Amino acid sequence: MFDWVHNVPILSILCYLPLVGALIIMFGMKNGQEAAIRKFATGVVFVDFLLSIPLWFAFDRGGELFQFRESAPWIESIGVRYEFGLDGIALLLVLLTTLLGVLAFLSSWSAIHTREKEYYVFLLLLQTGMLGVFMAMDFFLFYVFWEVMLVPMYFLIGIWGGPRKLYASIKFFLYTLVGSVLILLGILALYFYNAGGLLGWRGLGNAPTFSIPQFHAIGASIPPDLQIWIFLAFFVGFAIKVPMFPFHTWLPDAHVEAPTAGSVILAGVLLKMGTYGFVRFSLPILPEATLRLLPWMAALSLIGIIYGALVAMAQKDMKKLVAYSSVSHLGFVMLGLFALNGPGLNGSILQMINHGLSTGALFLLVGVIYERRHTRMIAEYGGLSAVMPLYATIFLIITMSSIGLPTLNGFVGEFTILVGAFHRVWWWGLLAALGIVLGAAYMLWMYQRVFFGPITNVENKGLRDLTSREVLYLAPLVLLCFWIGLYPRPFFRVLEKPVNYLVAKVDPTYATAVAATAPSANSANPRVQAAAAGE
Amino acid sequence: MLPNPQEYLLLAPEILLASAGLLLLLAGAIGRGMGNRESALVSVVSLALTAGVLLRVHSVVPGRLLILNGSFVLDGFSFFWKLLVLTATALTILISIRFLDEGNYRASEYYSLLLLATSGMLFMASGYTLLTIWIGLETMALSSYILAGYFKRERRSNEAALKYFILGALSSGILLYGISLLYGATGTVQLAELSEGLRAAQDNPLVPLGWLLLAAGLFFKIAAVPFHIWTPDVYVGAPTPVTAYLAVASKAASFAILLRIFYEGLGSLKVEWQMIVALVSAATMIWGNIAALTQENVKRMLAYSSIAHAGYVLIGVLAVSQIGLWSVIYYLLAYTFITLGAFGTVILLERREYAGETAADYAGLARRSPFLAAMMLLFMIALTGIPPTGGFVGKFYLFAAAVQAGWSWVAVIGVVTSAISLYYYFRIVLNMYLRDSGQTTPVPLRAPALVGAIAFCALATLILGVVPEPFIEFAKSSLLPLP
Amino acid sequence: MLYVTTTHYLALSFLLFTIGIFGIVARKNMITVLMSIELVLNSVNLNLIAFSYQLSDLTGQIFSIFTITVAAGEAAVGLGILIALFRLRETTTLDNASELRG
Amino acid sequence: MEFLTAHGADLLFYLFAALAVAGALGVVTLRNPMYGAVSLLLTFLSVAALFLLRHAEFLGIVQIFVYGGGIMVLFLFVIMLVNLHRLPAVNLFSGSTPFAALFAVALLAFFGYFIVHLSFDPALTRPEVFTMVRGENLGNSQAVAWSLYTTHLLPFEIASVFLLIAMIGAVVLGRRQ
Amino acid sequence: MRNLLWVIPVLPFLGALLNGFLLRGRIGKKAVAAIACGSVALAAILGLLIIFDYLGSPEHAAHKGFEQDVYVWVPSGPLATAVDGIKNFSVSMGFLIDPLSAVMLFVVTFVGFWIHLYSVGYMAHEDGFQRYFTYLNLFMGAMLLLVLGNNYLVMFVGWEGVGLCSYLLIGYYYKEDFPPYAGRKAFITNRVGDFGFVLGLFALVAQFGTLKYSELFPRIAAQPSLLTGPGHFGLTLAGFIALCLFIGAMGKSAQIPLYVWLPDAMAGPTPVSALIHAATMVTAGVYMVTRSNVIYQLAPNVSTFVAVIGATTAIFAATIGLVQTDIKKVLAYSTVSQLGYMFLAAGLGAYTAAIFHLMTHAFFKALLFLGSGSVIHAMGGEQDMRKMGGLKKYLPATYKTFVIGSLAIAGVPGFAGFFSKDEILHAAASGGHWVLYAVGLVTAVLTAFYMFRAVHMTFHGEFRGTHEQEHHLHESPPVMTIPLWVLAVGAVVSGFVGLPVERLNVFHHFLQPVVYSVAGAVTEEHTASWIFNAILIAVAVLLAFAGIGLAFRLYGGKRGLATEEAWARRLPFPHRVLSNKYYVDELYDRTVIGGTWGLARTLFRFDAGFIDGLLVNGTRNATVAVSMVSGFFDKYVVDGLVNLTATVLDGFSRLFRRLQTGYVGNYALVLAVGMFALVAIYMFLNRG
Repeated sequence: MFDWVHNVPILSILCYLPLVGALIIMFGMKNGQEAAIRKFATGVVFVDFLLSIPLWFAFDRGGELFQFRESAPWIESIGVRYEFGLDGIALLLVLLTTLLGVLAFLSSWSAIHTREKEYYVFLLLLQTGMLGVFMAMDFFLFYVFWEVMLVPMYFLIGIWGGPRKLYASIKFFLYTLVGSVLILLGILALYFYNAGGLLGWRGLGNAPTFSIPQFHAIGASIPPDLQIWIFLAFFVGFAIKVPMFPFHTWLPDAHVEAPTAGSVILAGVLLKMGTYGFVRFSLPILPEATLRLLPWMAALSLIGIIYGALVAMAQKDMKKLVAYSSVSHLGFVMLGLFALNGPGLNGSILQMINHGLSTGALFLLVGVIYERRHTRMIAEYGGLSAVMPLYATIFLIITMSSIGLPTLNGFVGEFTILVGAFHRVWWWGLLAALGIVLGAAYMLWMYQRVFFGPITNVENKGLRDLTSREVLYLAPLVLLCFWIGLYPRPFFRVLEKPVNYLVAKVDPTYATAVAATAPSANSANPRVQAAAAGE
Repeated sequence: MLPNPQEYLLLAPEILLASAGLLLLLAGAIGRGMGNRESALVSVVSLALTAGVLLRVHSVVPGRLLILNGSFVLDGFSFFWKLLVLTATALTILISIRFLDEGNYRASEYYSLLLLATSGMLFMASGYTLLTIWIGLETMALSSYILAGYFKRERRSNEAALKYFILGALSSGILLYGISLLYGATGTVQLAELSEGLRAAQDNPLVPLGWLLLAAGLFFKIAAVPFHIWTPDVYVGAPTPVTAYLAVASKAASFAILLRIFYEGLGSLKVEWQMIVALVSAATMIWGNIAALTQENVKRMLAYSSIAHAGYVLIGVLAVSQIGLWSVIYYLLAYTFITLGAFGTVILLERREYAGETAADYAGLARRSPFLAAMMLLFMIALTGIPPTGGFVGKFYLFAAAVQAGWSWVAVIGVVTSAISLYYYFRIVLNMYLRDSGQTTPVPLRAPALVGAIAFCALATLILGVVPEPFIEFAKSSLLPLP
Repeated sequence: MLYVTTTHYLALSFLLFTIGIFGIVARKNMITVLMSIELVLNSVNLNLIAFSYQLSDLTGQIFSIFTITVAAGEAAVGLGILIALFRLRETTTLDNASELRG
Repeated sequence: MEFLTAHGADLLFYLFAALAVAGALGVVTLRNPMYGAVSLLLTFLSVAALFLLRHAEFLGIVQIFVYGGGIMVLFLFVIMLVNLHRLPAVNLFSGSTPFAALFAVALLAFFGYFIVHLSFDPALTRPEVFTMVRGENLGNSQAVAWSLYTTHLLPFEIASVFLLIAMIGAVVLGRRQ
Repeated sequence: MRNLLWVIPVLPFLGALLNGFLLRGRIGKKAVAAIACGSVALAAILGLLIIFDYLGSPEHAAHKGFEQDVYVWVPSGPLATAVDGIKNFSVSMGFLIDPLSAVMLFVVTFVGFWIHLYSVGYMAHEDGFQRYFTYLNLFMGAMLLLVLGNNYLVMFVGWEGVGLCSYLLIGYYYKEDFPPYAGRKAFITNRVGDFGFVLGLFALVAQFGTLKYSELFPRIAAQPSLLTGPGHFGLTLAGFIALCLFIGAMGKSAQIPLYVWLPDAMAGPTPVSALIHAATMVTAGVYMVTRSNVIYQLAPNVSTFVAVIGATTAIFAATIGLVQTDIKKVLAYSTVSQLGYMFLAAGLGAYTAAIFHLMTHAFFKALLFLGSGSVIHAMGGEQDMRKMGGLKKYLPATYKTFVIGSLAIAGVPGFAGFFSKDEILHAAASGGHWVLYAVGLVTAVLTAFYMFRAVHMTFHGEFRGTHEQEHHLHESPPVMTIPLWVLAVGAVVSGFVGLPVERLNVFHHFLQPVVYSVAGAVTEEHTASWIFNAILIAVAVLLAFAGIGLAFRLYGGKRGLATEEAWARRLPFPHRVLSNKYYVDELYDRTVIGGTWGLARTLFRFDAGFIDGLLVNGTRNATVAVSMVSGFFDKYVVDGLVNLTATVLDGFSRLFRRLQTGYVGNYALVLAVGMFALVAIYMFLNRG
């Protein structure tokens, strides 16, 4: 039924549809037609979302690692190709992006009243950039999308943001740009190592290329000291985006100042690009460096988990609280990645999606009352349960998802991450589990202060409950939270191949052992004493 | 030895252009003289003709040809630079028309000087003895002095000319002194012979002093630190189209001779000059970008930015590799369009209702003229080096060249400073899009030539960023032999 | 020592070069600065002629013809700028022309 | 006397060199530009003499004609044009003079260091080159001309463009409007 | 029939879904009640059917549980386990019925149903009737998952789920300030416990790569060496896991030091207290420890620790219970105390005794809570016993059942509590743990005393409330009294399944397959003579009567309030300490909670001030010269790296601008010096 997607350049269509939409709005629609622009733009992303759904069905779980590949020469002289493709990880992230895109657009209808034409143009451009990042299979192409996407985001924060938008927008841009230019250097080092020689290292003399699979293939043969340099270059770039602990200060500012849709996309998708970078590049291409720098990465992740949670606790602004909670959650994701085992990787990739869903939903929810009251200060609220019961319920579900309650998505991710982390080094799991306790503390405290108690502020008495449009864009997220929480298997199934691939890359002992173990086997395995087991 | 007269035919483009300049001058002197638009039209047409003849000449020249007793070379390298310079001049003329309208100065001499300066650049690109190159350089420089002071009743224009002249003459003296020492060491000024001679004169103490002074003179022309010191003042003071011309054409031609001299004349000293170029490049990137951070005047900011970009291009020079060369070529190609476009936008905003010079003047431009704001945005993005623009691809090649050649530390400085540059480029963007001015009257797009030129530059910037391959192929055919 | 060689010419040229640069840097009067530039160019010519003699090669002499030519051209333009300056500011002192800075 | 005949040319070098330096110093130190111009003339003429000592007869004459005759007159005209009023009695030297002096001393010291490492063999010179044209000894002017119009014709042509520009420049800048 | 096992937890969830979402606000109270009670009743009936089906099944005959994996839930991926090498760690949504689950299933559904029914009456006039039943059904579902799961993760789902519902139900009266606070306190305290729980699970996964009981326990029992290797914190692996799991149990089952949430949890509606905070949820810890008995058997020192904590909690809470004047608080502390009793048993290895007490306790404590609820209902929300008295004549049914419950908890022979408590004391004594035995006895006395103190203060003497309250006093409707009677019957008969005679102890034999005999582990032998048993029973019974008697002596008749005041007057210090619950809450506030908060605020200041903070307040106009010298330490060190960079760049930028003086002479100097510098650098680089 969905086989037709193999016969069309589906990824390019998905990626450039928003761009085309943006151009049409830019040149074909006038400033007076706000309603039309709104509907058209939302329609475009909705079509984009619909088009992305067949990917889920047409994706062959047991097939090639990268599917739906498109390949064409681009800059032949240096071996750059226009290559798109998806593995399970990217597939999930693409679907997340298209879905959150629709929701972000819907949420903007009532939130944005100034310069709407520009707003939707930038939002559409952003969509193209994000999709491109996840689809690119050529490192050069990846980098192009990676940087392109910064510009619309800058404007979204800078034009439609809060009071300190000017500061926040340039801070966001500068931080990420500094990071990304270092990535560029890392890419170049890889490129030249693959193609010829580099500095003191004797290169491999392959055909020059930026192809990511090719880099994966040569990863293990890169000498360790070069790996570490490249890893560090990547690290700064990706860690800023994630953001990991010492690089996180742009995030609260950006989140707080961005408009709701901006926050949703920022938290839901943009942050994932950092972690995606680690998954796609740092781990498989630089396995030796990964192993050597493991303690440092884990330390930063753990600090991030606990630090983010503690700082979140002290917040008075809801958005800021959610922003800091992102620091903590992304700490989990990073920790899971650097657990370098099946559960850790599976969990952290799933948690990327989970975080996108639940934090995206949280920002949407905060946006809902912000639109009604124009304040995000927790102290301004109280007792909302009485006037907005439906809102309170959905907020509660999302809160629970965020703090990892079983049967909701957050739990599945966190649990598997923690299993992985504990398995790698037991006290990683211990410290990270502390983060869960703190997570419950700050989220519930916020929930209590906003929804419970008597209504102290008269302005809150007349608040309207969710409108149907708001329900429309929140409901999918809630359903997905339950789906992943109750039956995450389809997601794990999609991830199975890439995760096994990654684990085998980082730890070759797995490669043989996994091959020997049928996926269903539970016992009666050959007793392979893996080297990592004792850690 | 008398040169074969037929060889002069190969000089047709240069002769044509110089004659056009002369004709224009005469036409301006007869009667009431030729008007602004007519002169501009004639100039552009003659530039186009020159380009046509140039194409013809190069189509008959096989590979690389040395003529006129080894003083003039016809190769892909010179071909590229000539085309670039002609294009830049044509665009400069297009963005000058409106400016001259408002300045009330005679137009024909202005265009004539531009054409003559350009003919000097053509000689620079093809010159193969230090003498030819230098005299071409002086031709260009002298016209530039005059052009910078062309609006002589404006105090700033005059001051710019004066500074440019004095410092230019001094640097020319230094350069010449270096040439004289090299001549003393080798007995020749022809590049090929010079290269031979230098190999023989390894231990002659005249050699290092000679090439260093020569390099200092060249660095002055491309505005590398610390010889950049004239740039900001001159760029601000000179009439804006002239500033654009200086920042683009003059710089490009200077890079052409820098490459030619360093690669072909001083090739045997490669290891020595690489280090110096690396240091100068690093200093230039750092100084240019940092000094630009706090500039409020857009022209001055662009001046510092052009200093910084010279630093980037030097990265390609010092890499001494195929990719290094083509990165320089590609980068300057992109830089030409970006910078001309940016200055064009400044010109369009200048005068009358808009001052266009301070960053604050750009406040709310996005509301008043979405087209102009979008153009400026594109140019700023390109200058920062963000895809999908030519600026990104150019920078990519430059850094690639550095990494490949093992000059990673220069590349690191390059990437970090280019990230810093975001701050000042985007201050303009910030003003255009993020701030509101009280005014809401739209900015009229009155000058079709100017608007057309800006649009063309924008298009070129995008094309260079999205489909770089044909241009790289072109750049590849324009390489110098590596030392 | 007394016997004059190219080295002596070189020494003289260095001296004139230095004095010329000093003049350009230190003097305020634009006319003097222009004259100092001529000093620098003369020092170059001395070099060229001395090397030409040393190497028994005519190129140096030819080159210095061009140097003189350029010197003349530059003097003309420089004096033109000077006159424009004088018309604008009633002075030839360079320090008055320092509006552009920073 | 014997000394003079043996070292006449050398002594002349020292004489003219001293005069050239004196003139140069005069240029950069004298207050009145008119006196400066005269000092400059002294330097020009001394340098011309030094050219003659190096078998550059044509160049020597050109130096006198162009510099002494052309450029100097230009300077004098301009000085008279702008010096109608006495120059204000302000400092001759700009604020950077101490640095300039310091720098000049350093440069000289460096050049001194540099000079002592140089040596040229005077025996290598063959002055006949400067007068020979295709094997015939026709004199320096012919030799220069021959070289200029054959080997170095291209720069010569460009120089014409250059001079044209200089002319335009002088007119454009000097003309009253 | 057994194959429908998975339907049992789904039924209440369906009820919750209907009431909470699909039919939200669209149906009347009767329909709501019908859906809620109906779903639980169906679950209870189905549960009974399945239990009987199981009892007749071959699995039961083979001393095994019946298992059912519904679907693969969390297929986490390959993992290098310590004992099996690389293994796909995967968790199924799976269920298990075995004797232990059967007991729990019965208790939960049976008690749960009657409490649902009672709630219909109790909550009849409350706002949010539908919300209440949604939560209650949700709770039932989660609790059933907890007890029916066939692996630890499903148990954990239920574990967290009941925690959530507890949070919601405690905070049911959300418009007031205290209940939401109490709910949050409960949730977060539980999270601290869960922290331990999950750590234990991680250790199991790292070792075995599975969390399924049937893959873990038989294997460990057969091959104890798998877990006797070194673990963490100086414990064996078994010890580490046991300790971690017990930390979880401490939180859920309100043991020292994590018991603080339970008394506050009484802020919720009274049926909730009965269901969640007496009968079911709080006993989950005991269930979990019993379920994991293999591991505890391999960790004798941790087991002892469990017993000691249990005993300490038992006596500690009982003493606090002595002075409480809030009727629900008395019951709350009593619950904490009785849970301590259960852990005492579990720690001593008497797992069946623990479960036995769990079951009887479920009946009589639920009964007591519901009784108190009936009282409170009648009193119009009043909970302070000092304002009650003499309610016997107004609420006869409540009175009678309440007394039955009190007798049961006091351990009067013939009532359920007698049998179960006796079994625990017996275990302590026969094991030679005399100190623990003594503590148990004292607790028993205290329990008898405070329960009858409550009976006297509430039902005897004369009414001490307002006239208005007196006017409204009435017996509760049948929908509330019927559950009271049913539970009262349960509080009597449920003890007879575990007669203190070896052969007749049906319950013990029934549960025995669940308790593994571990190879090489030391197990407590229960081989005492019948005389010894008889003496123990006699002592216990005597003491129980002593407690009851003392209560009558002090609080009987109209003496109640006077004694209460005398207490405080004569023994001011102990009374104050006990009334303030040993100041534990205050202690926690000052240390753990306060500490965390302080840290959070400090870190935020650090974040806003140090890592961030400048660009705005930086020394914009200071020159680098000034800022480098004077500003360096006090400004840059404080203001932080990013902004330091910004400031430095800014300063340099200004410095560079300053160098651009505008004077041509200066520029020429720069050029000349630059030229010289090139030469100098060149010479420096090529020196030697």
